[in-house]
Amino acid sequence: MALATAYEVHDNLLIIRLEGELDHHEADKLRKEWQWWLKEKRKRHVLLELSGLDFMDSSGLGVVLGRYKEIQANEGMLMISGVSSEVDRLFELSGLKKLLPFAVTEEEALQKFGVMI
Amino acid sequence: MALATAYEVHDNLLIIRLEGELDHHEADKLRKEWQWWLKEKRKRHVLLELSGLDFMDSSGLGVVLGRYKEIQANEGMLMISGVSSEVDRLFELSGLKKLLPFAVTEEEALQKFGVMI
Amino acid sequence: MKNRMTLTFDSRSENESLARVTVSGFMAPLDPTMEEMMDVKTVVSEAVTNAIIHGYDSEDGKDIELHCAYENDELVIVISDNGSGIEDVEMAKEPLYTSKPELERSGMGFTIMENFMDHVLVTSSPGNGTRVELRKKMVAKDRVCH
Amino acid sequence: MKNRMTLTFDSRSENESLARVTVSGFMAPLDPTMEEMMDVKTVVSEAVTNAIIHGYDSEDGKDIELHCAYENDELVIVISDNGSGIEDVEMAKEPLYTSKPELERSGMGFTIMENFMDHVLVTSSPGNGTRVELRKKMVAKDRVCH
Ligand SMILES: Nc1ncnc2c1ncn2[C@@H]1O[C@H](COP(=O)(O)OP(=O)(O)O)[C@@H](O)[C@H]1O
Ligand SMILES: Nc1ncnc2c1ncn2[C@@H]1O[C@H](COP(=O)(O)OP(=O)(O)O)[C@@H](O)[C@H]1O
Repeated sequence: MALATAYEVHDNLLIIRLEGELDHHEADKLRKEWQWWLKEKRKRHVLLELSGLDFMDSSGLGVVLGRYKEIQANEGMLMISGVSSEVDRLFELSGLKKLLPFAVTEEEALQKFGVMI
Repeated sequence: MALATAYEVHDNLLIIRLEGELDHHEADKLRKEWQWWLKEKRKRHVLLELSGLDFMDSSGLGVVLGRYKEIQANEGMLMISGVSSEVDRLFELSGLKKLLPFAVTEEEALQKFGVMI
Repeated sequence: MKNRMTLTFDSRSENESLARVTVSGFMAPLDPTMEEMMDVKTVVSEAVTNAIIHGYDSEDGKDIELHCAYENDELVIVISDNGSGIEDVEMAKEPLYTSKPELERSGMGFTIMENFMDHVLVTSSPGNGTRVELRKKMVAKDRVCH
Repeated sequence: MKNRMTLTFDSRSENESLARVTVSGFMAPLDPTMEEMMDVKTVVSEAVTNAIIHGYDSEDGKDIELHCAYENDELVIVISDNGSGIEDVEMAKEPLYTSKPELERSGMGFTIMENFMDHVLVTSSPGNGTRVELRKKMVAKDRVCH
């Protein structure tokens, strides 16, 4: 199963929804698209919505960490929502759990963004 | 994915519903169960409901043909419903399409049974 | 587009579904139609079942090999065993012919392979195992009407 | 319950999902929990990705081998390549260590393997390829409380 990506914008906020499997094979495409939205479209904040993600491995962690640094450098915020228990363990192990804000649902994330940005 | 089997009786009629994949590995179990219902429970007619079947190969044809002969010998009737286009091609190729009555849905099959038996 | 794989597995009936799942995973990048996917799963199931039942007489612990490759839109699949082999391949291919009616075999395996694939090549002789080569050109979805 | 298989495939990133699908199909008869299934898919994905990226420097056309076996409730998986090998396995296993930060590797592959499996044995030396052996006891569902 491949990775399906959907991008939606609200002012300064980019919402990225992932469905399917995020591995090394799919990571390149995601990185390029994501960078294009950040740079060309000048979106500062990002909500990464993962409730449709069925699989992720450390290649996914690499993409998220890479974008986190870029967003940070641009004084933006990266939030993640809809994380399954399996994917949560990966964020936990990698330490990303402490670096980033997480929300259970997309609604909760948007509320938090409303308050924070 | 394995095969799930469900058996339901109406007087003389046995309804068998299959879900999942019917291959050589699963065929033995199905044959034994089916024979038990025919012999021990003395069911004469059978409706084989296949709308939940995702895969079948020639091992499935073998089981159906084997039971068809037993049911025939006992003056019963075997009808098949809910056949996907893929499974239909197998019945066609094997000639079973000409030997047996088929129905599109279980309802249609039960109506036909009501008239015929 | 080019890829290849070989799966070697034990002659157990559990591995019939393993072979199907593996070939589905392998051909996924070709973006096959549902029908192409089912056709290929079916013929792989037939040839692997034959290796188990006929080649090895349902004995486990023996090797079966499933080799798959594609180059552009042509898929090649080779299923081989080191089992008993076939004396008369032409007779074996006859629709409804089976050497094991007592196991309720339908004798339709080779007929299905020949109907679902573009080419079927069976190489076998008694004592030397059996090799079934299956080929199919995938209909590229955006080139259906040339 | 006993079974074994070996999948040999080309060092292409498409085959990362092939390896996951194949191992899922292979372990299905063990009736694993969802978590066990995901753990195993994840570690296989890590080791296969490493063989492609690090072992073969993302060059395709090279062989990767995925061997799986189980006996009763113990699953053994061995992923091997004939690539560059690892000079210092202990350092490679350190969380967050990666030799390819330019590819946005997270350096978490070995850490994930060690966390998700019961045993991880890495055998490697420069020029001799890498062999990663992973073992996990499946929790039999009806024996959870002994
Ligand atoms: N791998 C094999 N090894 C030995 N004999 C085989 C093999 N495959 C097929 N055969 C022979 O060819 C016959 C026809 O095969 P097939 O058309 O698949 O029908 P079936 O499996 O239902 O018997 C078998 O009955 C068997 O005698
Ligand atoms: N199959 C392999 N061949 C060569 N080197 C490897 C292999 N697997 C791992 N390594 C080395 O071990 C390091 C750590 O691996 P890992 O923990 O999976 O992190 P990452 O893949 O993110 O770099 C890699 O950066 C690489 O230097």
